[in-house]
Amino acid sequence: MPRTTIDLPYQVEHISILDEDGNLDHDLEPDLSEEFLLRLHRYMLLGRRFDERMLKLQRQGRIGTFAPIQGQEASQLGSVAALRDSDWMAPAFRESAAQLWRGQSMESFLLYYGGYFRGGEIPEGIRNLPVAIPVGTQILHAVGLGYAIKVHGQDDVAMVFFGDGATSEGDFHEAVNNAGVFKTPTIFVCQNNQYAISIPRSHQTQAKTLAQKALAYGVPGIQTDGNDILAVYVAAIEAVERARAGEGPTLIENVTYRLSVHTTADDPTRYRDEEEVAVWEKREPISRFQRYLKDKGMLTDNAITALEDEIKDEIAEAVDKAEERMETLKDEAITMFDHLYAERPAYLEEQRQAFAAHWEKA
Amino acid sequence: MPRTTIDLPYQVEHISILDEDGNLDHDLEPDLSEEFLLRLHRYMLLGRRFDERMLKLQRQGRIGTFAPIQGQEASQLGSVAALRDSDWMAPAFRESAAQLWRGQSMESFLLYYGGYFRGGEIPEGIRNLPVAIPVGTQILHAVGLGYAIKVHGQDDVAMVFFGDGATSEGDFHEAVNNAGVFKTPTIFVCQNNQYAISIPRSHQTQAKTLAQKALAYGVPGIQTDGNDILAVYVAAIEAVERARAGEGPTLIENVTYRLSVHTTADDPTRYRDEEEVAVWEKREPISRFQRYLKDKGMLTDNAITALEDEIKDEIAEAVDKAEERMETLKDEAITMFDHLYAERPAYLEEQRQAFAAHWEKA
Amino acid sequence: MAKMTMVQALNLALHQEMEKDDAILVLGEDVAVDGGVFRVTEGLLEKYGELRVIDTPLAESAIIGTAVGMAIHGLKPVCEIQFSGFSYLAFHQLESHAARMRWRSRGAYHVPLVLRTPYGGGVRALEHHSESRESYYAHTPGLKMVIPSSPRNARALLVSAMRDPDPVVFFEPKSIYRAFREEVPDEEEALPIGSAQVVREGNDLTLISYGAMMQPTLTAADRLAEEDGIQADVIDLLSISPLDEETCVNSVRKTGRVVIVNEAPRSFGPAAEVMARLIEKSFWYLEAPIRRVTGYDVIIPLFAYEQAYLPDAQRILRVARETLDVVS
Amino acid sequence: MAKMTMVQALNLALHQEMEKDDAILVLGEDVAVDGGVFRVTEGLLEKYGELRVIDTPLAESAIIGTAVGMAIHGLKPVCEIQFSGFSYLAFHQLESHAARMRWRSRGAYHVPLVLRTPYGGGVRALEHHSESRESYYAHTPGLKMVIPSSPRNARALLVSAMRDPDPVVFFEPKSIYRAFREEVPDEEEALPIGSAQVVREGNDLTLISYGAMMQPTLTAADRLAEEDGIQADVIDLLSISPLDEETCVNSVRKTGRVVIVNEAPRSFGPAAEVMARLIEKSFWYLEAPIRRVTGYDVIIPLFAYEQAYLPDAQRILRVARETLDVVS
Ligand SMILES: Cc1ncc(C[n+]2csc(CCOP(=O)(O)OP(=O)(O)O)c2C)c(N)n1
Ligand SMILES: Cc1ncc(C[n+]2csc(CCOP(=O)(O)OP(=O)(O)O)c2C)c(N)n1
Ligand SMILES: [Mg+2]
Ligand SMILES: [Mg+2]
Repeated sequence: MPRTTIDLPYQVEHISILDEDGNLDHDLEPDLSEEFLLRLHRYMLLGRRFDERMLKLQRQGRIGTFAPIQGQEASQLGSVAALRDSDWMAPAFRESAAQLWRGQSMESFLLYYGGYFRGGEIPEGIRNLPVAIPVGTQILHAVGLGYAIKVHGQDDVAMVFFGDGATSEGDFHEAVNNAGVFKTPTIFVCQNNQYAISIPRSHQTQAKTLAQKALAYGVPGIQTDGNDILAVYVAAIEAVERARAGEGPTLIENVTYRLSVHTTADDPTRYRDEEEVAVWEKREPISRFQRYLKDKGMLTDNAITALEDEIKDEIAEAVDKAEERMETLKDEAITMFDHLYAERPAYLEEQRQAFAAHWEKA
Repeated sequence: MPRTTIDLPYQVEHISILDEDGNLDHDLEPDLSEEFLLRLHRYMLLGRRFDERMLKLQRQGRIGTFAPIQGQEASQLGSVAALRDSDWMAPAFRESAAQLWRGQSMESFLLYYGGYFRGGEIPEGIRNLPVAIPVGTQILHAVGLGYAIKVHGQDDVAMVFFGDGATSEGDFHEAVNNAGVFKTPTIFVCQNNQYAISIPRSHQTQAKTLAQKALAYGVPGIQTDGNDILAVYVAAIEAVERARAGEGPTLIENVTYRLSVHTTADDPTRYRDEEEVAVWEKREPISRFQRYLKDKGMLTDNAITALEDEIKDEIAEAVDKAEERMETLKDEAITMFDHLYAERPAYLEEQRQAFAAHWEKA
Repeated sequence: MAKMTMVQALNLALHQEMEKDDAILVLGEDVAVDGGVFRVTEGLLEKYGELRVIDTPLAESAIIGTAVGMAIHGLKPVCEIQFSGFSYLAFHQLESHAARMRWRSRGAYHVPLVLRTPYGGGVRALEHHSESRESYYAHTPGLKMVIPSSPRNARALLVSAMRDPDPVVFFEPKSIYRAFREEVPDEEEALPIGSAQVVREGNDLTLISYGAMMQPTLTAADRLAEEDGIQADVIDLLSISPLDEETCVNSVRKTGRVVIVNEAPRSFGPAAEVMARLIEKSFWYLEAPIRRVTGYDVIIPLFAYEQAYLPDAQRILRVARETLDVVS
Repeated sequence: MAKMTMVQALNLALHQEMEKDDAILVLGEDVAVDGGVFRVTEGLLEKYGELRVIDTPLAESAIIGTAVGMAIHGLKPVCEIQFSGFSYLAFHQLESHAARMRWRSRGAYHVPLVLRTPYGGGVRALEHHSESRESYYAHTPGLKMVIPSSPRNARALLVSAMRDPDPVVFFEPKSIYRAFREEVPDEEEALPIGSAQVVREGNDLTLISYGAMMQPTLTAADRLAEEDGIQADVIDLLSISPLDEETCVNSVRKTGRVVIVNEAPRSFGPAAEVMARLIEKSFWYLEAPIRRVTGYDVIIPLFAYEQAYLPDAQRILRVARETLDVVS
């Protein structure tokens, strides 16, 4: 009768396999093929270089604002690597590496951030949702996707990405809670990159970890070293397998760091120190993974150089194609009247015609 | 480096002092004066009888829909008993006993549920917010009140009530999280009465308890036997003291039961069994507390009878006064133009005058 | 063919469409076991099971947000928000996602979602239970906004809403949920979204309204005929967006005089848009200023005064007569 | 007196009022350490400390909901919502509480809250960063809705908003945040909420607009004068609600011709209400149908086409000329 402690059905773990000094926990190391590991590496590098290129294009005024991913390559790719094509993926706005892995083209990003809504097109057969700008709101969509998967009797899963800041939004709460109640096959991947624009993680919530928020919903939660692609992958694949088996959702917190600006409109020197960034530079995911691959004899410096060249060309080609495309799209402002409804209602057709008749700006 | 369990800074407890069979945990029994205990008892009885009377008035068409409190008297009064007058209290829509304790009149309830917005008036000097109908939305107000208390340099607290269902709303999440971050002196009192209209607690969240949701915010959480007014009081006073001392918010879950209908528009036989209700009838808070008071020699059957009579008269008087008041207010529909803004803008004054000139319905 | 209340007619629409189309599911607070607080979803759980008839946790944003996900993956969620006054908790999911997913993905995904919700005054309810804020939704590109006015058109419009490939906000006038019965055919019936109906013909005056306000509007029209020998064209908009301006314009070109009735607050309300369209398309036909009879720009009062707030036949009649009295 | 951008002028208003009134505090995402993503709140943290200049967690409903509580207990919270497209996450707190607390408590409590938020297109921003949906707020009883158009009136109106005892939604036209400078007096200046300004006088035509659209509207007026010899009365509404119908009506009674410009979507937008008021109050003075130049009823496109979406001087000019050409 007196004061008793409430028993929680599980605890929240932290997982780390390959640390920043290159130490490896052999017991936890996942058994992945060389091909798969090299593919992961390739996309990490592609993600990084593409990001750097976009930053330059933005500075040159050739595209608009976007959110760089530098430092978060492992957190993104380790997660989506656990998915298959028929699974669903819902990004926030800082998941270009994950989206590239899942089949979207660099060209589409360039169009999108170049101000062309055509960049939001999702190619047939690819199950990624478009970028979601209002923070945290996309998390619910992955619960609905998961529910639909159940209704269709499939064993796919839906994985959704969001940031540390997003966990403060009501939609995060409603999403994980509903997923718990309906046991939807949803993987909630929080990329805790330590900042929501200028707000540090410590100011976002008094909770020690974001993973422990899972306890509020009776749902498993796990925290990873989000710059360790092996740890990220292991957490993701466990969650995916549980979801496929009908055991419901998981909340994963990947502890990582945004090495670059929030978006190209941001000046991080206003709110964080160089020293802090330097610490995280050392924990950076790509070099750590390269060392691992080299140790395993899967990668050499020469191979990296060759790969870098290959990627450089691919990116250059994508930029050329995208800029050509923008040129041809430039005068198609009238397409703003498309795709609002399946059929354009009369009043909108009238507005469209007025536009066509009078528009002199293009 | 491998898998490690995340250490949480505290655990969630359940507290019970006076159980349904009358067993008392003497170690935990709070040291309260006879006068205070009898006052609590009086308000429990008043709350119950007033509720019963309102139900009859509603059935007779003399007032409209309202939300009965039967079974939740301990959960409400044990909580507000920990407050002083200068503290703030924010109810949902099922806290009449708490509001009466905090100085609102029965007449005001009758007016309000009789359809007169005058019932929403808050008497000078009383720090209760008005009834909040949109579930969970008032929780944030208590964070703001708490913040203002801090800005004013006071050691008051703000206590907010809400139901089990409300914990699923995003606003609950944002409120407790913000209170944690700002360490506001806010007491979150969840009256878990097992249902949100027809939805049982088990369907509201997969979490075993609602108290454990505090872990998501790094905030203390505690669960009580919400039909045990001593346990409720002890949890509340601990939280209040912590808040006054500048140590921030607490989430309290009072486990109780709604013995009556959700509102007078509801038919609970559609979603719950008589047997379940019968089990909870036995756990009912008033008779349990009366046994305790009798055991302590503070209360007799005669005293109860006398008190019942007194209360009956008070209620009858309030009903008479309220109905008289309604009669005089009947024709004051034009007051709908009052209190929207401090000063009535021109367009609204024009509408008001048109109303005055033409209204033929009253 | 049976005489039905609007609640029964809506329930019929749900039963028949769920029977025909496995993709439809119903979700909301208390919609399954309890059959909905107004019983619109009664019997669906028993027939279609708990995977398709879903009692959700108490979270409006989640209802709409999960429905967006469901819709993207091939389902047709019919969401109930218990009262329209609580739909604001989901406003961002509607505005920012449901209304935009087709547009954002350039047609790759679409969101055939229906948001059903009771709206409007007149049932002696609590605060937040009596509002009429269809303008919020009508002003939002990407949504459609439908409000029926009788059992039969409620059923036929809900059927269309469920078949619509885009999100439809469907306001149900709760004050006439059970106020009268109407013959509703057993066989399927659908009414096109975006089409108004002329429900009474006349050449002297145009009365335009919709939803629960059709009742006092028709009463006013009857009284004009009886007491004044005035024949009014009465238009039931049925859809607020898309607005059937053609039907309105045609009538006004004939009558030259028009009164628009809505129970929403006056300023920036639906009547203003109808006025705007008529000015744009039939200005030269007007013989008197267009008038509107609306709710006042205050919060609808608790029920003791709600009838004083709501437009009624008397107010409509007065304004109609003033409009008829104008010498042009 | 100094030449300032609108951002600087707003910043000045905040600094001066916080200095004068201890009850004012500023809260929002990134408003303190970062000084706001547009730097409107720059320097406030250093001067007024972290108790009064609050970086909040990322939760809009919490920003408004906690501000309601703060306001009830004697503070005057000035909330920043980072972009108006994210204010919908707090819509229920505004509609259901901020707008109603005075009414609900019959004057016992009131909510002197300001919601500042950048709105509108033209800055090459991402999706959800360019909308103009002031109608949602203007249609909500209990709120006021203000939109300045220049550094000087922005400062003077923000001061009034902070002094207003009731909740004010204050939309800041971000495309002119830094587009031009204007002399802003050092000494205090406040402009009454609910009053429009005639910013250019003429007898031939009335042009009514507000916010960022004042720029193309004034350009069109200049060109009408230069190219057509037409003198337009140009009205800057400044407040959307309360709407200063008197100023509009007086002008139209003089000119008989009117074009209303807003960048919001056309249907159920602000221009419709202005049209309705003019019909009600100046119908017989109209020599041509009232026209509106607005955003289209689509989602404002990503930035490659946003200039095509936004009304510009050319479109205003064309419609103005059509209106002038009407032979009445
Ligand atoms: C609902 C909403 N509020 C505010 C913003 C503006 N905003 C864009 S990103 C961002 C911070 C997001 O932080 P986090 O969730 O940690 O993701 P990160 O940017 O770090 O990847 C904010 C405040 C927004 N896009 N949506
Ligand atoms: C935002 C919102 N959604 C729905 C409703 C309708 N409604 C009123 S009470 C209620 C259930 C509330 O359950 P709980 O929070 O457990 O409180 P209880 O009624 O049990 O005291 C619902 C769904 C509402 N008032 N507000
Ligand atoms: Mg972040
Ligand atoms: Mg409950």
